[in-house]
Parts: sequence; structure tokens; C-alpha cells
Amino acid sequence: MRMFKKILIANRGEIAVRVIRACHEMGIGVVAVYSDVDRASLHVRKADEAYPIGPAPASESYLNIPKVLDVAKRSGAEAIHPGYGFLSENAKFAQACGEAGVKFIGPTASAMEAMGSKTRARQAMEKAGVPFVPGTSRGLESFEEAWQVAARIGYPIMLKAAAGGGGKGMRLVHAREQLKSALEAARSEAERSFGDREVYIEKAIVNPRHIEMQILADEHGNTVYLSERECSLQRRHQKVLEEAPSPIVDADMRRRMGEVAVRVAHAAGYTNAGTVEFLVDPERNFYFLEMNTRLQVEHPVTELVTGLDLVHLQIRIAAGEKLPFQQEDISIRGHAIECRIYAEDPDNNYFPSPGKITLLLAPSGPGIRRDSGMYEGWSVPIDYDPLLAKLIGYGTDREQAISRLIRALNEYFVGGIKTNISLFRRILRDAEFRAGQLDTGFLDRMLAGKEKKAADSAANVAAVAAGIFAALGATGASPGERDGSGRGATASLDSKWKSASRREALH
Amino acid sequence: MRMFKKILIANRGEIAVRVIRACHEMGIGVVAVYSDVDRASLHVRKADEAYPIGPAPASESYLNIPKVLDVAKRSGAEAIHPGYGFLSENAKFAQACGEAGVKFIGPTASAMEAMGSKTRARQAMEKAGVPFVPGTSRGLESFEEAWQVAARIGYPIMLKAAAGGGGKGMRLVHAREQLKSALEAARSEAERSFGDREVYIEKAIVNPRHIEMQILADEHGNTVYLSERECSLQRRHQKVLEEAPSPIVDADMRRRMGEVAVRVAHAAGYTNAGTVEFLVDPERNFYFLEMNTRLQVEHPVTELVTGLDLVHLQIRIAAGEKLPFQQEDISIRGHAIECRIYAEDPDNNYFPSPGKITLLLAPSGPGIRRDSGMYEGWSVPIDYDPLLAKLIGYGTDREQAISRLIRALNEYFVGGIKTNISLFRRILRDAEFRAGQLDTGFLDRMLAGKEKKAADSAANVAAVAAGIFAALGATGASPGERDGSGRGATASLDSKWKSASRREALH
Amino acid sequence: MIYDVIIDGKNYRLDLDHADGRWSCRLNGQALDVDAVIARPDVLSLRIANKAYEVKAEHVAQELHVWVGSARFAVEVRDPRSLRSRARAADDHGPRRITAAMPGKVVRVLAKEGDEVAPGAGIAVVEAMKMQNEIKSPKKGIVQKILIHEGGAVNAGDVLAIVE
Amino acid sequence: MIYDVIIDGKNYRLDLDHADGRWSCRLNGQALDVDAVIARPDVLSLRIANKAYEVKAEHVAQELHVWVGSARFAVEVRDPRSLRSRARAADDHGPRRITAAMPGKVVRVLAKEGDEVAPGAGIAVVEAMKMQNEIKSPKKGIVQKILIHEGGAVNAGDVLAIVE
Repeated sequence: MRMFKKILIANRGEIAVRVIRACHEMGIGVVAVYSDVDRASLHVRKADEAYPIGPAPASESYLNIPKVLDVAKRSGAEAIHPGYGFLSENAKFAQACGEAGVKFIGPTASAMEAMGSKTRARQAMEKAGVPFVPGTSRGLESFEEAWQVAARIGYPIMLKAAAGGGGKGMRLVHAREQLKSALEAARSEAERSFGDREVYIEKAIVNPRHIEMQILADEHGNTVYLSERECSLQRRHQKVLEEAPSPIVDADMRRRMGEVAVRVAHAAGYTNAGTVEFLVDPERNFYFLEMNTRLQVEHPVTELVTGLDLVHLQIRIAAGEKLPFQQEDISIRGHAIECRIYAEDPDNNYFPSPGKITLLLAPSGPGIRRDSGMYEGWSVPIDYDPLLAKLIGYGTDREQAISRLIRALNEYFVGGIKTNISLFRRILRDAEFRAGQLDTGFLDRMLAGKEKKAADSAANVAAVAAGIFAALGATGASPGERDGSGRGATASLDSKWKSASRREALH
Repeated sequence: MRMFKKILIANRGEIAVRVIRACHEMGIGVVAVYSDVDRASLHVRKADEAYPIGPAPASESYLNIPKVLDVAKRSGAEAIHPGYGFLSENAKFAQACGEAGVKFIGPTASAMEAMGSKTRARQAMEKAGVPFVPGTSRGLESFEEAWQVAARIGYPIMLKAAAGGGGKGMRLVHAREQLKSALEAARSEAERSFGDREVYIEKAIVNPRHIEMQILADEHGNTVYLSERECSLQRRHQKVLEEAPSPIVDADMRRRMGEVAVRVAHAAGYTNAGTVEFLVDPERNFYFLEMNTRLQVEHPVTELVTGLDLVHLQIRIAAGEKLPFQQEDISIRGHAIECRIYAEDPDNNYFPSPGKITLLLAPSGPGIRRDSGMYEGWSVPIDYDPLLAKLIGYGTDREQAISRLIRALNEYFVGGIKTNISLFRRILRDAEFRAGQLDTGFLDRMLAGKEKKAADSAANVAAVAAGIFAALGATGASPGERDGSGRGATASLDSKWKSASRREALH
Repeated sequence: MIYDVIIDGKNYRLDLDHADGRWSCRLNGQALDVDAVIARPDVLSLRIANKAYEVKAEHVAQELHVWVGSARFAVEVRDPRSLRSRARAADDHGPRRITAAMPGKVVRVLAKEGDEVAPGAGIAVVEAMKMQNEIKSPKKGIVQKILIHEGGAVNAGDVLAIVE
Repeated sequence: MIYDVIIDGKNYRLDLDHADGRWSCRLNGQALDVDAVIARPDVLSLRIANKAYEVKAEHVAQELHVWVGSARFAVEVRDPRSLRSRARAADDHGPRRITAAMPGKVVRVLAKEGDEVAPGAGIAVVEAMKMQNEIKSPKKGIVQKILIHEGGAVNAGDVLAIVE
């Protein structure tokens, strides 16, 4: 058993930086790869080696298996960490790594395949006695079959693409009159999105909670569960805020969910880190939804409440080490909440907002962890996911975690692009949220409500400040005289302000 | 029992920022005070109200009781948090607060007085059955008395000023021939430093460990101990790096030390947060040294291993709340280490190095807490303590805490002034340190050894980079042509580099 | 110096003077005790009668936003003595330039020069980070100019079209 | 462009060209595959033959320090074509300017103009953050000029005295 000397990270952004940190902490060299628009990205700056792998479109760079493996070979990397997204759940890639003699840090290709199709996963789980939402465990053959199944389990029902993800190919059906057109729509969307028309039925749980369980399995047959994460806060089927533990899970429920998750992992012959997702109904019944065969975006909340480092453990497991603890050694302490900081415009329906970051003030201090892929002066490219950073708050209890996060969000400032920072201030102050009353419909309901406006006295302050900025030469008295391009203008302001600042410091 | 609405923070720098954060987390308004050279300090930017209290010398501002109390009155602050240093252990100030109807967040004046004189504290502790180093519990009357006591307890002995602190008025005496001149020197230094000639004798423990125990006491008679901190790494009797737990303290020793600490607190009628310091000899016997009647610089390591927030708890206690837990609820998990980032020049015997911070790259990510009072563009004033920030690493175990800290220190860059960041890289890689073999002589011994030089290949990289900086217009080809003042040059470079950066981004 | 600061359609008349590191300030005729230090570019540590504020300035495309703590204000600063700024203010009633709020790629152009458009009519579709955004006409009028083409890239603040 | 870079007394001859965003580089005659991007002022993301480095430049007083990761190098960059830099290099053997390494207050002046001083002889005592630092003569010679007075403030890089 020998630790890797060099690991290639087949990813970008905050997760590449997070894995780089883990490698450096373990004394392992890091090979980064980057597309043309990512040359100035933080993960390239922080790596020990960095190789260009092609143009901006992911299909020609981060998703290109031969290019990634070629860099692994040239650099002498012994293992590849895929992060999340991109190639992380691609069984062919895991397979190709094995054939190229490079260790894939994640589960085996066959475990991934077992979990890759939702219908096949359901079949396997049925055998293992895992509870899941009533419905079909295989694709619907015909409209008649759909009609019969729906009648048996009762409306509302959910149509889902077998190859699905991200809400694509999903349709909620309230009554049988809607079934036919919904089935056709789901199928054609599934075809378009995944190249696979297969669609199945589940009983729809209205406004369920989405709770998931983190597991770790070594290559010697040991599997443990760590903690659950409450991930009910979603927009467009994308998670926005996650926390651990869940406000509704007690020690007994945690043990039961954890044991089911371990059973799921065993049934799939699963190794490394993975997550079993459950739907939870208002009576706290939980149903197997799917297994994510990779590190999750939201893994930090589990790290904070268990005191473990999941990426360190992923690497140790991939290097053949046994888990350094057993189930009874794992305990949960305190509460952690993660905010996903996206480049999104809250005033424009959270549409992505890439661009140049002109000013960055980052929070720190007690109970605050920041995993970030951005820096001041960096231009967020238009080509990838808008996730910029994750701000994670820890506290003795949920209330303290919330209050520390609000404090840190108030310190956080990302200038030049729009971000969803203000959204989190709103969520964290919401009375229902603070009471722990969450479900997957929460966020849409909250956003449909009215936002409180800033006080008039703050506008007075803004007016005074704007005048002072102008007087110090930071803003030309007449905006029409400013340089046409935002960039040029900002740069010239900067230098004027610098002299102003120096003048101030000297008097 | 009502929480404060507004708290005045009678301090500056990182500790003022840390207390501001706690107040904001608790929904409490913050009143900052600042001296003339601190107008641009971070604590002023982050406060809700800020009042000037006079010129740079602390005696005319931060130490000036009437001025601080005047601001409390004008602003309507209901309580004062003194931080550490300045007025934090000044019994007269605690007294004056009470008289002005403002709550002092800390122990009572009488508890402070009981602990303020080392000889009086020894007398009280003798009664309470607390173990301490053999010696006199009152000032020496004469040389003859000193000679007799020293002969009785055996050399080496330590002479100490009763009013002492910071190593002033201390003399190590190896043999009786040195006693007379050492006593005279210690007395006159004590006179000069504290206006008090009183000196006493203790048996000298050569290269002891310095381990301290954090306690919390509410105003209803409940006192608990939290965790010990190992603070053996010192230079010029100043702590440099602290950790929790101590590598040599096991559960039994922790319980015994904790119980003694609680006894000390009870004997003094102590309330709020406090720290009982012990000397520990190579056989792991521990001796009471003194009690620090305030929040310590190094409190974050205790927060990380216990999951508690000491400043929140200080404020709750001062507001009259009972401790929200009992001794058996407190547990220690993981390991935490703090590095005190000082503005000091490692190449000039760690002489203070104030000045303008031209570039600041701050670490973050898993297991890293940063409590900082600095920002890019700020000029560190020449008038106060050189502590800029604290970097605290947490890990599942000591090894992981160390490796995370090394990783974070490698990310940390403070340009424009000298800092002791490189010192910590050296300590954390030291074999003896990693083995937990620490004592108060460790650091001087390590610094007397040779430092490893950077590799030649890194010099090649530096040469190439210097050329590229020059070619991009960042550094004039001939240094003689540069602007005479460091500041002017840097500023003009900045703007040139900005254009270069933009050019780069566009190609 | 006198400035008219416009926030949310409301005008704030500001009379500012700066001498020897001290400010004198009147806001709508009322004297304020103001003390200000630029901490770093775009960051102002502001005190008004001992209340402290961290104020950030943000320049996105042509717009200036001023953040007081975490509240954002879209701000326009005019020098009432300047003809130019008055002229520009009048501009708002003439042709309207439609600008990109963020960088992206032009996926489709929906209108052509000479088209009559209603308020809210689509002008173009811009894609960024795998999401598509329809840029709409802010008013009824005639499309005077289309300054983009399908497949092209746009930057924040770029003018996409002009509606008369 | 050709530069002589001096690090630790060693000379590195650098032949650099930059065109179309690409660098060509020879270090002491040996060709290197170099790729560089300024991430932000004073921070360079440098690749040499696929090895990646974060390099920081730091200007303290008159000195340029280049940090490769966490290793610091005091660097002097000379353009061999410039007469001026050559002239300056020769300067080192003439009068020596004694400069302050950091800001502080002058507590005592220990030498006066015309004094003969030995190497290591105290010239002045400067205090910062409650600690006092004795500034020493780097060489044997005559104190030509004292440019400070007791109680005065000095900034980093300020010339305190000149020893001939």
C-alpha cells in the first residue's frame, strides 16, 4: 500500500481548488488541466503542473477522455480525481482509466453503471429490500401500461427519465387526463437531453424533503455512513443551500437511513465516497431516490459536523487503505449550512451573470469556511456552470450556524458581476426556514413573496457616499464623459482612487 | 434577563474585529473607538458606530478610561468588551464601568485584583490547595531571606516580579554566587517596569511546558473547564503558536488540571471567561502559575476543539444568563493549532515591521479559520502590537491540523511588509515539533539551527519571472530610473500591470 | 462642489467640501457631520455623525451601484453646472440603446432593422453558462439599428440594438 | 529584450520575446517553454514546460523581491544596454546610503557628520511597535551626512545617513 505521488484533477473551479488543497496537505503533487478560457483560473495558479487540453466547450476539453488520459500519461500522474460534474459519473471514463493504468478516484465502472440508470438501480434496490417510492422499476412500454400503473398507485404521479438528472424529462401529473400528453413530452425531452426515451412512473410526493446520506466504502468491504444532509432548498431542481444535520432527522431515523444507504452501497458493490438520495414525506417516511456516485458539491457540511476530510479519505481509499474508523467512531457535533454562491442576477430571474470581478471582499472568522474558485481581477468565463464559491457556516447549533452565515454574507462582496448572495440573506432570515420547515417547494414559494426594501436612511448614506466618490475623482461628475467600456473606466478610476487613498493616509 | 442592544469594544486590531463579528451574530449593535492613526483600521469599517478617542499613544486613547466611558455614555452602549491587552485586566476600569452603569464583560474588579498580584494569587491558591511551584508566596524582605529560601528549595531558582508579565523583572539563578546581583537587577527592572520592587522566588523548572486551562463561570455559581492549550512555543516570553489539546495531556490529566482550574476560579470568586496557566515538568507534574482574567489571544483553538464560541458565551454570561451546558456536556474532538501572524522581519531578528500592505492573498478552505485585522492597502501603524492576524488550522488529528496549516501558510502572502509566516512553515515541518516534543526553550533552540535554503531551480523560476514582470512594464529595466519612493513606484507599476493583465485576458 | 445624486428617481442635492482632510456636507440643505476614508479602491469607510458605514462602489457597464453594507443602490451623479449631464438626462426620451447586462453569445437575433416592436418584444437571445436569456425591447418603437449577429460574442454593456 | 537578472550575486542572462500572447525565452542560452499570465497586479501565473508556479512581486522600499511559491528572492533586473544601470552597479563602491528597513520613530542619533565609523557601528536607534532597532554602518568610513533628527519619523526606504 503506497500513497500516490501525483494526482491529475480532471476538473476546474472551486472543486479543483478544493482537491488541490487536499493533495497538497497529503504531500501529493497536483496536475491540473485547463481549457483555453481557463488559463487564468485559480486552479492553474495553485497546481504544480498544468496542461492545456483544448477549447472552451467541455466536449473538446474537460469531457474529452483521450486528452485527459494523454496528460495523465505525459505527466506521470498515478491517479485521477474527477471532482463532480464533467467525467465524474462517466463509467466509460472510469473504465478507460483502469485500462490506461491510472487509478480512478471513485467507484468502479460497474458500480457506476449499476447506479447510472434509475430504473436499473430501482431493480437492484428492490432485491436488496430498500424502500422506494411506489411505481415502475422499468421503462414504460406503452401509454396503457402507464395508465394502469398510475391508476394503481394513485395520482399525483411523477414521470421520470431513466437516464435523467437536473429535472430534464420530468413531468408531474395530477390527473389521468394529463397523462398522455405528459408522457409524450417527457419522452421527447428525455430523448433530446439524454438520447434515451426511457421513462418510468413514480408516485408523486408533493413538496417532499430531499435528504441524502453520505457513505464511505473502502476496497476491503468496509462501508460506513457519516451524516445526512438536508437538500430541500432547490431552484429549477438545482440545490441552492444544504445543511447537516437535517432539522427533522433524529438519531434513530439517522441510523435507519444510514443502514439503508449502506445496504444500497453493498448491493452495488460500491467503493469510495457516495451519496444515497432519499425523498422524505411529511410523515418522515423515506424512499430511495438515486445514488450519486461521486463527491457532492455539498460535502463540506458533512465534513464540518463529523470532523472528517472526505477528499483525504477518498484518496486514501483509492490508494488501497482501509477506513481508519468504524461506524461507532463516527459522531455528529454542531450544525453546518452551505450557501452556493452563483454568478446569477437576482433582479433578472437568477440568469447567469459571468464577467470580470472588479472587487472581492471575502468573509472569514469563527465558524466560516470558504471554498472558492474566484479571485479579484478574474473574468468568470461564459462557458461553464455559474458556481463561484461555497460559503459554509458552522455553529454549536443551527441558530448559531445561521447567524454566523448571515454575518459572513454581510461581509461578502463580489463587485463587477451579479451574484445570489442577497438570496441567502433572505432565506436565512425567513421565519419558516428558521423553524426548519423545509421542502422542495420552499424556495419558489419564498421567491413569490415580497422582498423587504432597504430603509430610506440607507439611501441618504448612499447619496452622500456617491458624492464623496465623485469628489475624490473616483466618478466623473458627468457620467457621459466616462470611458465607453466598463473596463477602461474602472481601471482609470482605480488609479485615481489610489492617489486619493494615499492622500487620505498621509494627512 | 435581557440581552444587550449595544456593546462598546474598547480595543483595536484582530480582536476588535473578532468581537464585532460575535456581536453582529447575536444581533447586537457595535460601538468602536479608535485613535487618530486607526481611522482606516478594519474595526472602524466593520462597526455600526465609531468614535475617535485621541492620539496614537495608547495612554491617550485606548488606555484612557474617562474617554472610553464618555463614548459609552454618548453612544448608549450597555456593556464594554475589553478584548485582550489595553484595559482588559485593569481592575480600576472594571470598577469604573460598574460605577458608570455599564456592564464590564469580564470578571469583577475584586476577582481581577485577587489575581493581579502574583504573590497575592499564590497566597489565595495555597489556601485552596492548588499545587504550585515551591517558593515564597510573598515578596522577599531581604537578601538573607532570598538566600535561605533558595538554599531550602534548591537551585536553579527563578526570581519574579510580583506585578510582572512579559518576562520583565525575571531572573534565572543557577548558583548562590549569582543570587545577590540577580536580585538587585530583578528589583530595579520591576521598579522601572511596574513601579513596584516586589520580587519573589520560585524553584526554576528548566525547559518546562506551558499549558493552560480555559474556564467559564457564570454569575450563578456554575463553573466549567473546557480544554487545555499547549502554549510552550514562545520567543522573548511571547507566545507564537498554540494548540489544543496538548500532545501530552490525556483524559485523566485534563480532568485533574480542569478541576484545579475550577478550584482556582472558585477561590477568586471568578466570573466570565478566564485562563489558569500551569507549568508542567518533564514528569507531567503541573504547577499553578497565574490566572489570566480575560479572553486569551489563543482562544480559537479551544473553540475549534469544543465547538463552542467563547465570545458569544462571554456576552451571555455578562448579560446574566446561566451556562447553557454542564461539565459532562463538554467534549473535545480533533486538533487545532494557531499561528500568530506578526509584522516582524525574520531576517532582522524578528524586529517589528509595520508599513503598507501592498498585496494580500489570504488562505481559506477546509479546516482553516482566519481571524484578521488587516486588509490590502492598509498601513500597519507603528504604534501598537505587531499582531496582524491569527491563522488557525483544525484537523481530525494533530497531523492533519499541521498539514492543513502548512498548506494554508503556503497560500498566505502579505506583500509590502515583513511577516513571520516563514517561521511557522519551519516550526510545523520540524521533526521534534511533529513528535510533540515541546518546551519553552524549543523555539530558541530551533532558531539557533540552520534553515534549509530554497532550491536552485526555484531561483531559475524567479529569474524568468523577474524578466517577465520587467517586460510587461511592471519593473523598469533599470531600477535606477524608478520613482524614489517605494509607494509611488508600486502605484505606477500597478496601473501598468493592470493594462498588461487586460491585454493578457483578451488574447 | 454641488452634486445632484439620483437614487430610485429621487433627487438628493449634495453640497460637499473637502479641505485639510475634513469634509463639510449638506444633504438637501441639512448639514451632516461627515468623515470619510478610502480604505482601498472602491471601498469607503464613511462616518456620518459617528454612525459607521462600509460603502462599496461598483461599476457594471455604464452603471454605478453604491452598496451601503449589503443594500445596493443604482446611483446617478450629476454635476448641475455641467451642460453635458443635463443634455444626457434629456436623452432618455429619444432613441433607446438596448445593452447586454452580462457577457454571452448571441444565439438568435429576433428582430431586424426597420421592424416595429411592442414593449417586451424579443430583440435577441443571448446565452451564457448554458442558459438562454431573451433581451426585450423596453418600449414601443422602430428598430433603428441591430449591432450584433448570430454566433457573435457580447460583453456587459455592449449595445445590442437601438429602438427609436 | 535582454535582461541580466541578479539573484544572490549570481547573474542570469535572460532573452525574452513576447508576441501574440506567446513568449519565447532563453535562460543563460537555454531555450525554455514559458507561458505567463498576470492574474492580478503583482501576481503572475507562470508555466515553464508545464510546471506551474504562482509568483508574487513585492516592492519594499528600493528592493524588488520575487516570491516563487513561498521562497523569496531578492532580485535586481538590469538592462545590459542601459548605461545608467551599469553606472549604478559601479556605485556600490562609492558612498553608501543607509536606509530604514521599516517605518518608525528616531529615538536616538548615535553618530554625527564627520565621525569615523567602523563596520557595525551604531548610527541611529529607530523604534516601532515598542521595540528599538539599532541601525548600523555597513562599512568603515566617514559619516558624510545625517538626514534625520531625534523624535522624527522615518518611512521604509528613507535614507538615514550616508557613509563615505
